[in-house]
Amino acid sequence: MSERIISTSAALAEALHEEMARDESVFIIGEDLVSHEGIFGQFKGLPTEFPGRIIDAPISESAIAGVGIGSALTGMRPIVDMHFSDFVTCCMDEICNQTAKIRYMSGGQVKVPMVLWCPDGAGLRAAAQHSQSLEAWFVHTPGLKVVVPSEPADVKGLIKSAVRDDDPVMFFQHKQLFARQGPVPEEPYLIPLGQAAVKREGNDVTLLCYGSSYYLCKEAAQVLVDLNIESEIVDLRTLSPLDMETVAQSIRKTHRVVIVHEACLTGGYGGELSAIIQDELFDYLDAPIKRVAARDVPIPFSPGLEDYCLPKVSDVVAAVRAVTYK
Amino acid sequence: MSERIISTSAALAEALHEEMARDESVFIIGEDLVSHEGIFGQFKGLPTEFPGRIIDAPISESAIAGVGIGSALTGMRPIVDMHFSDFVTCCMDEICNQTAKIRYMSGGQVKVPMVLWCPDGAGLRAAAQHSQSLEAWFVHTPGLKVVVPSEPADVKGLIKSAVRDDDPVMFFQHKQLFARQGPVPEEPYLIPLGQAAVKREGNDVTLLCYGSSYYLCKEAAQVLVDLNIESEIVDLRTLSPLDMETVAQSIRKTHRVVIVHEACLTGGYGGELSAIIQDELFDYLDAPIKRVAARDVPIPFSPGLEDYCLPKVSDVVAAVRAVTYK
Amino acid sequence: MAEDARKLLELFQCMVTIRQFETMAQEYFAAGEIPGFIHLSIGQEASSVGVCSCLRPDDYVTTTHRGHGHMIAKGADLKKMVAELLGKKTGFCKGKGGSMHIADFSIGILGANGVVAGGLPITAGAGFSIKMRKTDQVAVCFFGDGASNRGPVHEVMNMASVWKLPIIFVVENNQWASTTPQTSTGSVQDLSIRAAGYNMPGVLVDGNDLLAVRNAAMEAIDRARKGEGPTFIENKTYRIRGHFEGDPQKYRTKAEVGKWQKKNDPIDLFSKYLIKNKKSDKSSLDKIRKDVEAELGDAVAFAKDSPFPEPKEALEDLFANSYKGGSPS
Amino acid sequence: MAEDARKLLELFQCMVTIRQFETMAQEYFAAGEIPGFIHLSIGQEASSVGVCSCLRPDDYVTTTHRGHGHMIAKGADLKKMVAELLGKKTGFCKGKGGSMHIADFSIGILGANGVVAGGLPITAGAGFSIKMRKTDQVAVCFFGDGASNRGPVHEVMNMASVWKLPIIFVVENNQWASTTPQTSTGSVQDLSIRAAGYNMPGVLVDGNDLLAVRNAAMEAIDRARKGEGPTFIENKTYRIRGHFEGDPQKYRTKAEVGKWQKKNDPIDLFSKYLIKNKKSDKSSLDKIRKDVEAELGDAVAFAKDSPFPEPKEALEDLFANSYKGGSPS
Ligand SMILES: Cc1ncc(C[n+]2csc(CCOP(=O)(O)OP(=O)(O)O)c2C)c(N)n1
Ligand SMILES: Cc1ncc(C[n+]2csc(CCOP(=O)(O)OP(=O)(O)O)c2C)c(N)n1
Ligand SMILES: [Mg+2]
Ligand SMILES: [Mg+2]
Repeated sequence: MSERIISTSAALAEALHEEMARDESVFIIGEDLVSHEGIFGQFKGLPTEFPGRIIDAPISESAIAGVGIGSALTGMRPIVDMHFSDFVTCCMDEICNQTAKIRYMSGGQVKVPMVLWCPDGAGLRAAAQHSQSLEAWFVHTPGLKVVVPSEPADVKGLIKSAVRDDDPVMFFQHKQLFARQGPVPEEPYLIPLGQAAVKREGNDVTLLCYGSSYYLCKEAAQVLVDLNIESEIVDLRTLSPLDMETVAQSIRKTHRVVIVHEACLTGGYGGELSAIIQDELFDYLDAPIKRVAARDVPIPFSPGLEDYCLPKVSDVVAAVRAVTYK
Repeated sequence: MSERIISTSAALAEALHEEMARDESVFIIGEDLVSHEGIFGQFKGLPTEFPGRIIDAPISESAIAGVGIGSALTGMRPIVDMHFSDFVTCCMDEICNQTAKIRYMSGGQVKVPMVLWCPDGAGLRAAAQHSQSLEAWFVHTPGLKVVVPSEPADVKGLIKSAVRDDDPVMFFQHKQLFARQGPVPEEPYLIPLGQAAVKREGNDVTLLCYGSSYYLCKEAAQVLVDLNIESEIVDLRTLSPLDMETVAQSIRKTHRVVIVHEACLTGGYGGELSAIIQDELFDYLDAPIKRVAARDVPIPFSPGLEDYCLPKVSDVVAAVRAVTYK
Repeated sequence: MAEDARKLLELFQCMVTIRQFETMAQEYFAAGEIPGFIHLSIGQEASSVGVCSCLRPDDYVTTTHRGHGHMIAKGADLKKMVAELLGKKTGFCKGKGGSMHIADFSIGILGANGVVAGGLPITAGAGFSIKMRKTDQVAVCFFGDGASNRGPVHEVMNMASVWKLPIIFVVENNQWASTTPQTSTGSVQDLSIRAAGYNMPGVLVDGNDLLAVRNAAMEAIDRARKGEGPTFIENKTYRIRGHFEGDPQKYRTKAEVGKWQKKNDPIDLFSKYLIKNKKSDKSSLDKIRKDVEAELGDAVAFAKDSPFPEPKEALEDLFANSYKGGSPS
Repeated sequence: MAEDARKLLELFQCMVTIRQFETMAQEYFAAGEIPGFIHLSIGQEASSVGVCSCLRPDDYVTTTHRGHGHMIAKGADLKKMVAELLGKKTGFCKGKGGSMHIADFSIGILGANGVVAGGLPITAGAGFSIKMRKTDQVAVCFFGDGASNRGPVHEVMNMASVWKLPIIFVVENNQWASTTPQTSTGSVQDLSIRAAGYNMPGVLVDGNDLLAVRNAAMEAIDRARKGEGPTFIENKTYRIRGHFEGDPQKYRTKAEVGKWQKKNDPIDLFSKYLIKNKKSDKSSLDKIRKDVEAELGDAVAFAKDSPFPEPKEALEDLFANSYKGGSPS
């Protein structure tokens, strides 16, 4: 990896520049994209470089998602910006009953090359309707692929694969991560969907994470070193398809698992992951699989309340100590 | 239990008669309710007995759900008929961002006594958009209670509790079960939300189920007897709140678990359940927890295809044999 | 506009084909040979044919749960249609869709829909893509009076108008939405009034008058092709059959249905027109009916002889790119 | 309609209170004392006050992300408002809601909303419940020009008209939806035109003219109380501040904002009216401003002195019935 350090927003913008230059059928539609060049600066430069291919729509989520499906069915490669992931609730029929199912219902007559781009996550004091992490709903919707990258380099490689993929991809990026910096190769590259990354090697415990929880695990791993616990961090990156091989390989080595995500605990993706692991790797597990996640409440506004609800590094550390009995 | 045998539809209608007679603030709103007295006959007699309290609305799911929230906030106890559970996708914002969160966001200023009644499930050759089981989405939405009854007697006792509950309740009933008959006491009674029922005792394996999967487990249990396997059937009835005590008690006895639901496997409620169990009861488990569920595809139309996708008695038997090593 | 006789007979044949197809479907459903639910458009053929006969093969159409007529009028193969209704492997959707999800993308049918108004957002996308690709295609979406009460209709009409998308909105106001009369759930009786709220032309048409529908459609399609934006056409018609086959229809009287059937059958009206104006005669029209019967007979035979899909084929057709790391470079 | 002077001064005071409240909020946000996002309605006070001043305490209001004015005009306690914006335990929502979810059910405010148009379906329910309970309350929903493009608006307006629900739809057309001008995303410039599509009266009002708004509101409320159904009022106004505090506002010129600020400030206009018509004089109006400052000062002091909630209080207020078997008999 080259050592150029850029922000997550810049990594996304660069990838989109490459894809839009490479393929005329790629366009971006959403609300209030042009003036801000993306509310998180994630589309910097695109409106000027690709005029007419990044479009401000009326506040009409059903119609916007519909522009995605209908144009994907007729030769385009739309990227639909959901503005905040919370607003998928305003077009769930279009996403889950139409986009996800139309290829299957038609007996494979069509492809639906479409990216639903959803900035998600809490921490901005934006309260209950602007802070959700909803990836679990879509993992439970056959016909959708679900990608939740963490580091800038992952974002670049994964968004490019998502744009080129011929199936609908839900692409979640945490709002708090846009400003985060990291090394990103300057040359174009793809990271295939369905490939997890072992981002830290260790023998004592496997930390399974994605999106923002990767950074929690990374910090926790440092703390754990002082307790003589070496963690292996597996960043899933894609939830469906899930890279179970990489997950299993790590667990066969460590025999201990902690799953971390920001979505609230109950019904979150951690449950699915835990269920698969205990089923397929039952005899390898030396301790119960622990999950670290947000509290089962809507995200409250007041900083002290919100912080209390979100998973913290100390929670990860505590969970690891529990499964390693240290 | 008295031995009066009636259908699930009749049990629901009876319970609603009792509640609407008892409490003037209870009403039912949805599409095409009056003429058919419910498309599954589930509201038989109500339109004539309670004129003006069972209302045919325009095809406007957001507005219909809104009538639920807004009237619940202002003194009524609405029952909102979703027509088919698949159409929750047309009012997810109203359900998950508004109904589920408004009490919490307002710091507990209000109660939201509202039932969202959703006929769900497959088997009617109704294809991908009329056959889904979506309970897992709502288990992952803090602020909602989720009830999925199986037998007629459960339906009567649980719908009455749901109507009287001061919080929003998602109430799922499988379309295939409305005609099913069973014993239902004539006198009024309540089954508290959050109480599972042990419907068959056995020492060899715990079958966790809800809704239609209860009947699969019941049949499987008969088959398993011939293999000298005695299954304990725990019908969860309510998914949130979950009655973990009853679940744990059974597992501490059997040490083996099979979870059965009709929703597709990946991301389904079985994952959450399995994750909790392996965490809290790790040392009691003598075998991995197995899940039996629908295939991870939309529900196809052609009978042979649909049947192939749905969980079968034989799948439950196979899973039990796997966890009992028989 | 004066149509030549050959064209007029084509239109007649198309309406007859739809009628016979659905009459067949009605019988096969009653006989238990068609699984699930079917919704018939008998009595509404003039709307399907009037609009779709003005379209090119490369134009797009989104249809509804009541979409057999739209499919046939756009030129769908009867064999594959019957086969799909029977759930056969040789059907348009290999048996995965059935009547409610039937589609033929090769002729621009972007799908029937089990979700009321579900087709409208898809049409917005088709129209948008036409604009992006700078072709002169158009996109038509059919929807019902009941559907007109759903939010996506509003969003799509507004968007289509703002961006002048080449879309023709065709509401088939058959005066009933399942058990509810249009007037009990719609705040206006003539839905086309709403066009003004979107700054687009609204046209109220006798939906059972084939040539009236055709004229309105041609004008709207012409506007759309010229880049002048969307039009809202309201075809006033009537649903003769129940909402779904097997519908007890407690909500309306036989007399109400009978009135429409006798006085207002679009095929009767058009055959009378043809004969009155010497465009054809009874025997030629009967001959057409016979030919259609024969063709339909072949289609049914084909479908019945076709195999059901293998159960495990249920696992196919979900993703276009192999589920594992599916990213073509 | 002739208003007595005392009432007029009350209205003036209410507008001034909103203006001062939001100016305070602007400063406290800039100073980093208000977390999250806030959206100010400076320049739109005549709409809030004109409508809410015609309501009874038992009438309902749903508001938006830009809802401080509606709250204050309906009579909300300033102390609890400031406290909520600061995330304090003594706020209306105990710090759980903040500006975007502020609510006071005791005065009929069914909540601000973080979802654009999110309040409309709730209003449908409030109106429906009024009808069921046979009271003569009314329900008002405020929403923006951008919100008017969302589907639920259509569904609720149609339903309200069909059932003659006692609802007043008030669109505050401030000509911008975040970065997009109303004309670039709305197919009609005067949204009230759409009322005709729902068979309800539509009224276009100068939203910065307090008495004009009040007159329109009174008439609509009167209709609603009499059971004659909903009205659609469009208050044409202008957003003076950025969409949210901190908005770079690249999408519009300072000149455009300045024009409105100078020529069209609703408070200036109304004070000029009061003085011109001898309803009051400059010194009395200044006195009112001073009194409001004092009251607001107390509110701010109260809020600053208030404690933050205990972190673990985040787990309270989710359910009304104890999570375990919560079923009162
Ligand atoms: C979103 C949604 N809500 C409800 C239904 C159930 N449903 C199917 S068809 C129908 C009536 C549709 O009436 P209309 O739009 O007038 O079409 P028509 O059946 O008259 O052709 C209803 C309520 C559905 N399929 N989708
Ligand atoms: C459903 C939904 N879509 C998008 C947003 C993001 N958003 C918040 S306010 C806003 C603009 C609203 O404009 P308008 O309705 O005119 O109200 P105004 O801000 O002008 O008062 C947008 C797009 C949202 N909160 N909810
Ligand atoms: Mg109809
Ligand atoms: Mg605005």
